[in-house]
Amino acid sequence: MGLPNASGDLSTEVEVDAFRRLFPLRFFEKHLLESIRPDARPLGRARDTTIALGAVASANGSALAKIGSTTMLAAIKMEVMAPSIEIPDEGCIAIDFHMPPICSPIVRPGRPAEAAPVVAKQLSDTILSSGMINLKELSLVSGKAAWMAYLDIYCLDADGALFDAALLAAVAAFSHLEIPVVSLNDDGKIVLSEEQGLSDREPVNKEKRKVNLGSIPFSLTCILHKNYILADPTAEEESIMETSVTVVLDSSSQLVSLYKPGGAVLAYTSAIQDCIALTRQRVKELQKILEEAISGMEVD
Amino acid sequence: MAAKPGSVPTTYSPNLAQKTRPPIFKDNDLDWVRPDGRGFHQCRPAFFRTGAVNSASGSAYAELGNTKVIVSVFGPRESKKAMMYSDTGRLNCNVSHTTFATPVRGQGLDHKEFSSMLHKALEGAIMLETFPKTTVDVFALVLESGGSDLPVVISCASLALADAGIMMYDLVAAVSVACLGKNLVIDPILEEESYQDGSLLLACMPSRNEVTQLTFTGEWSTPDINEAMQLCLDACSKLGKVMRTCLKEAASASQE
Amino acid sequence: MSKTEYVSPEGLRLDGRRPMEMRQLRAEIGTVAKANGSAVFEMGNTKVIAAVYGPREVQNRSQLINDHALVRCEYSMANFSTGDRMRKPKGDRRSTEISLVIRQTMEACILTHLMPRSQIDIFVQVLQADGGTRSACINAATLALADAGIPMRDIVTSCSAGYLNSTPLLDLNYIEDSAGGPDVTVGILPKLDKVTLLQMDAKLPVDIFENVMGLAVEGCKAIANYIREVLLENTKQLEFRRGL
Amino acid sequence: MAKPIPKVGSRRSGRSSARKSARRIPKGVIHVQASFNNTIVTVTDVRGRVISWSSAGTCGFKVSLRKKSVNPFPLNTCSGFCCTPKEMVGLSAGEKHFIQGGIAQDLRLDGRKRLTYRPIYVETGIIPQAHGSARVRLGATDVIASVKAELGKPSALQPDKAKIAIYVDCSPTAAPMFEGRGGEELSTELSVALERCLLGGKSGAGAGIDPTSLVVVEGKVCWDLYIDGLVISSDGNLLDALAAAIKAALSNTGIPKVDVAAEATGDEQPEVNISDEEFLQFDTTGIPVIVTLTKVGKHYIVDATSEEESQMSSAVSISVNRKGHVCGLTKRGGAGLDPSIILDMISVAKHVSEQLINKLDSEIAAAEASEE
Repeated sequence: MGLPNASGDLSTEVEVDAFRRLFPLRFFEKHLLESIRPDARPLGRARDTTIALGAVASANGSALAKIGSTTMLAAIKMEVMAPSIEIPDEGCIAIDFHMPPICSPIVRPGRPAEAAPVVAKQLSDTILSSGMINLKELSLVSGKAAWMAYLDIYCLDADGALFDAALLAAVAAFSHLEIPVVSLNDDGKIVLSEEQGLSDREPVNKEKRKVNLGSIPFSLTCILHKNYILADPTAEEESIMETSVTVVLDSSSQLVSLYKPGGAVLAYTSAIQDCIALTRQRVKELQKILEEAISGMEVD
Repeated sequence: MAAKPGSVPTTYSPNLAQKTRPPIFKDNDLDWVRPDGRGFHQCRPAFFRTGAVNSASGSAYAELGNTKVIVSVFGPRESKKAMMYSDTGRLNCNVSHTTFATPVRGQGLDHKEFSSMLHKALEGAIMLETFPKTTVDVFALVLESGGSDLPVVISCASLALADAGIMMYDLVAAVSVACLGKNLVIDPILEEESYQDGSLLLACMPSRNEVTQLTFTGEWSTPDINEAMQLCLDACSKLGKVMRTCLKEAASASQE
Repeated sequence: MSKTEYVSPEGLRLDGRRPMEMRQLRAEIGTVAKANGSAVFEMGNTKVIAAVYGPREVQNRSQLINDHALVRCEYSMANFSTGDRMRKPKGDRRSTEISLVIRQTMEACILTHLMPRSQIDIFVQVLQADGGTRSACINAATLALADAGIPMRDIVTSCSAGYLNSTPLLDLNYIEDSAGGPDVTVGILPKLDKVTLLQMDAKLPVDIFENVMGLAVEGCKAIANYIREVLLENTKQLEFRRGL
Repeated sequence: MAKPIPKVGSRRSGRSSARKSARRIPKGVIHVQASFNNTIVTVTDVRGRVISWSSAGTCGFKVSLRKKSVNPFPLNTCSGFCCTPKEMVGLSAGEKHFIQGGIAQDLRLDGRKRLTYRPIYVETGIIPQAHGSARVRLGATDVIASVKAELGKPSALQPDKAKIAIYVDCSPTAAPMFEGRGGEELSTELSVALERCLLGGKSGAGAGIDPTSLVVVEGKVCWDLYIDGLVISSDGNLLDALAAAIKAALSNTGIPKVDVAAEATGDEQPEVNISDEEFLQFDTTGIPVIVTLTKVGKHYIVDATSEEESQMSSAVSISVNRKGHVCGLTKRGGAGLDPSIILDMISVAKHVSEQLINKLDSEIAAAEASEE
C-alpha cells in the first residue's frame, strides 16, 4: 500500500487508510491506472492457493482449500441408500454449501447468508454437469443399494471468490475420498467389513475404493470494471465493483460453465474471451497444486 | 439425476458388522489402558493458533486430538436495534457443529446448550463495561468432534477474544474430567464420553484462581469432587500457559 | 359419522349430565402473584389460567395508539393439556386464531379510551383441555381483568352449546365437541344483554340454531352469576384483609 | 383434593401492596413500614412508581423528578432464572442496598434467614390425563410438573435403557417477557439443567430414575418417560421448585403394568397388553433435590426471590440425593468463584438438602394422602 497518492483535491491531505475507506472506488481506480492492485498483485494474478487433504478424520474424504485468506473446508460422508427405481444402478451426490457465522461479519446466527444458497446451487450444477464423477461408480448392489455422497462445504473465512475456493475444496475432497469396504448382511443391509477381512462375507466393493475423477472442473472469477479485468477478487473488491464473471473449465480446457450474474458492466465478447484465457492459465496452476497435494498425501 | 432437494432418499451409514462394540473397560478393572494410550491424568497435546479467520476481529483455531474447533470474534459492534440501551457491553455466543463433525452425519444445527454454557463461562472474564452499547459476537464452529468439545470451545473462544483485543481479566481455560467406574479420566475422548458415569467441566481463570463455569453430571462423593476439581484446576493452569505462549508468539510474530 | 349415542334414551349424556346441565364451575382469583391480575377458571376438566399485565407502557413504540389502549392476547397450551402428549411450536394456527378471538372479545368490553398510550397484555394458558377451552379462556380472562382493576363496560362470559342426536346440549366436553356436530360458542355482556362473540361451525337449521343459541346464552348468564359471586367474595376478602 | 383456600389478597400484603394500591391514590404517598428491627420508608408517586426507598429512616429524594415522566407506568419486570445482575430494572438504588444489607445481616426481606426456604406447598394428581402430576408452590413461585409414559423402543446403542426426557415451558402468564418465543431461552436452560441434575451421567449412573426399570422387553419395548414442567408464576428459584415438582409428580406416577403377549422373534415388535388395574410405582427415594445457592455480596442464600436474584453475582445449583451425594451441579451468573468457596457451597447445600428432602417428602406424603 506504499503507493504515493497521485495529486488530487482531498487525497493529498488524508491518510491512505482513510482515503481507502472514504473513496473506495477512487482508491481502486488509482491503483488500476498503475496496473496493480492494493495487495500488490498484477490485475490478472490470482492469490496464493493451498490445498490440504484429509483435514477431517471423521469424514471419508476431506480437504481444506485456501485462496488468499478465503478458506473452505469440504468433507464427504458416504452413506447407503436404496436407489430409485428409474436409475437402479446409480448413486447420488448431495452437495451443500454452508456459511456459518464465523466466516464473515455479515452472517449472523439464524440468518443465513444470501450468497450461500446461490453458491450451493452453482456448485451442484457444476459438479454434476461436468461429468467429473460417474454416478454409476457409486452403485453397490444394482437396484438394492448405492452410495449417497454427502458433500458439505463450509466457508471458514470469506474473502471473495467464494465459488472458486468452494469448487477447489470440493474437487480436492473427492480426490481424497476413500470409500469404505462394505458387505451385504442377511437383512439386506450394508455393513462395514473389517479391514483385515475378518468378516466371512465377501465385500461388495473391493475394487472400488477410489472414485475415478474424469475431467476435473476448475474455476476463476474475474471482476469487470471499465476496461480492466481483475482475476480472483477479494471481498473488498467484490463489494466495490459489482460485475463478475465466473468461468469454469475442465482439465482438458473445455468450457464447463460460465456465469455472469448481471452487473453494471456489459461485457463484450472480447472481455469474456480474456476471462477464459485467464482461466486457462489458472487451471494449469490449480491442477499443479492439486497434484502436489495428492502426491504429498501419498508420500505420507 | 442426483441431489434434488426435497427428494433426497433416506440413507443410513453402514455400521460395523458386529452389533455392539465391547466396552473399552470393564467394571472394577483398574488398569485398563485408554484408547489413545494416554495416562488417566494426562491431557491430549493442545495446539492453538490465533488469527485463523481474516475477516473477523479476532479468531483462534484449537486442536486437541481429533477435536478441532474454530472460533471467530466480531465486534465490539453496534447492538441490534431491538435491544434496549445498556451501559455495559453484551456478549453473544453461538456454537454450531459441521454436518461431518460427528461419526454419524448430523444436521449441522446450532447447539443451544453449548452456546449458553459458553456465554456463562466467558461473561465473568470479559470487562463488559469497557464497551457500552455494543455487542461482542463469539461464534464457534466445531469442525470435528473428538470428545471434550465444550472445554475446547471455551478455551479457544477466550483466545479469540484476546486476539480481538477485547479486555479480559484473564484467559479462560476449560477442562473436563470423566468418571469411568472408579477412575477419573481427564480430557476424555468421544468414546470415553459415551461410557462415562459422570462428568465434570470446569472453566477457570488460572491466574486469578477463579472458577467461571462448573457443571457436574452423575453421582459424585465429596472426596471425588475434591480430587476431580484439583485435577481440573491443575490442568487448566497448564493449558493457560500453552494459550499464553500462543498469544506471545503471535504478538512477537506480528511485531517482526 | 359414527352412530355413537351421545344422549342415552334416559336423557343422560356420556358424562352423566342432563342436556341442559353445565359442568362444575370453579374459579380462583389471584393465582399468579407477579401479575397485575390473574385467575384460574375450571369448567369440569377444562382448566385455564389467565394473567393480565398492565396497563403499562407500550413495549413496541410502533404499536402505540394515541387515543386508546392497546390490548394484546396470547393463548398457549401446556404440553400435558391434551390426551396425547405433543410438543407444538408456539403460535400455530389454532392458537393464533383463539388469541385473536379472545383479544377481540375482551377489547370490546374494556374501556380502552380511559387508558390511552398504554398496553394491556392478557395471557391465557390452558392446563387441561376437555372441550370449551375457548369459553373457559374468555371467562378466565374476564376474571383476571377484573382482578387487575381494569375498567370494563361489563363482564364478558362465554359458553358453548351443541346439537347432537337431535338434542341441544349445553357446555360440550371434548368427546361431544369432536363428534362433528354443530358447536356454537357465544360470548355475552350479561348486564347489557348483548352478544359480543358468536362462532359456529357446521350447518344448522335456523329454528334449531335459535334454540341452541338461546341455550348457550342461558349458560353464559349462569356463568355470569357465578363469576359475580366469585368477584364479590374476593372483594369481601380484600376488605377483610385490609381491616376495613 | 385439598384445594387451598383462595389466597385472595395474600399477595396484597407487605411491600407489594404499596405498589399496587398506590395506583388508586391520586397523590404521592409515603409508606412507612416498620419491620423487625428496621424501618422502611417508601416514597411512591401517583402511578405507584417507587421514587425512593430507604431503610432506617434515611429517606433521600435523590431521584430526580424528571425521571418520572420517562416511564409513566410501573415497570413490571421479571428477573428470570438467567437474569444477570444490573439488568433488572425497577429496583431503585435504595431497594438494592436494602436487599443486600438484609442478607449481610442474615435477615432477608421476608424475614427469613439466609438458609431458610419459603414454605413449600405440594399438590399431587392435578392433571388427571397424565400418569402423574404435581404442583409445587414456593412463595409466589408456582410450577406444575406432569409425567407421561409412552410405549417406545429403546435405542439400539443402549437396549437396556428407556428414554427419559425433561421439557420445561415458561408460560407467558408468569411474565410478559415469556411471550411468543421469549421464554424459549430460559426454557431450554432449565430443561438442560434439570436433565443434568436429575438424569445422571451418560451411562445412567447416579440417575434419580432408574432407566432400566422402565424396560419391558430388552431392546424391544420400554416405557419412555416424558416429563413436562410448566412455570405458571415466577418469583425466583425456579429450578428448585421444578425439581421438587418433578420429584412429587414421579412419586404420584403409576405406570400400567405390561404383559408381553407373545414372544416375538427377530426384528418383530412383540405384542403387549396394557393392564388397566395394576400400576407400577416408582421408588422416588433416590431422586435428588436441587438446592440453589445464590451469592449476594459475600454471603449465599437459598431460595432467592426474584428481587434477590437480581442482586446475585453468581449462583450454583447443586442436586443432592438422600445419601448426601452430589448428583449434578450447574453454575450460572457471570462472576467467578474461588474453588474453595465452591467446595464450601457444596457442603452447605448438602446440609440444607437434608432438611429439604425431609420437608418435601412429608409434604408429598400429605398431598398424596389428601388426594385419596
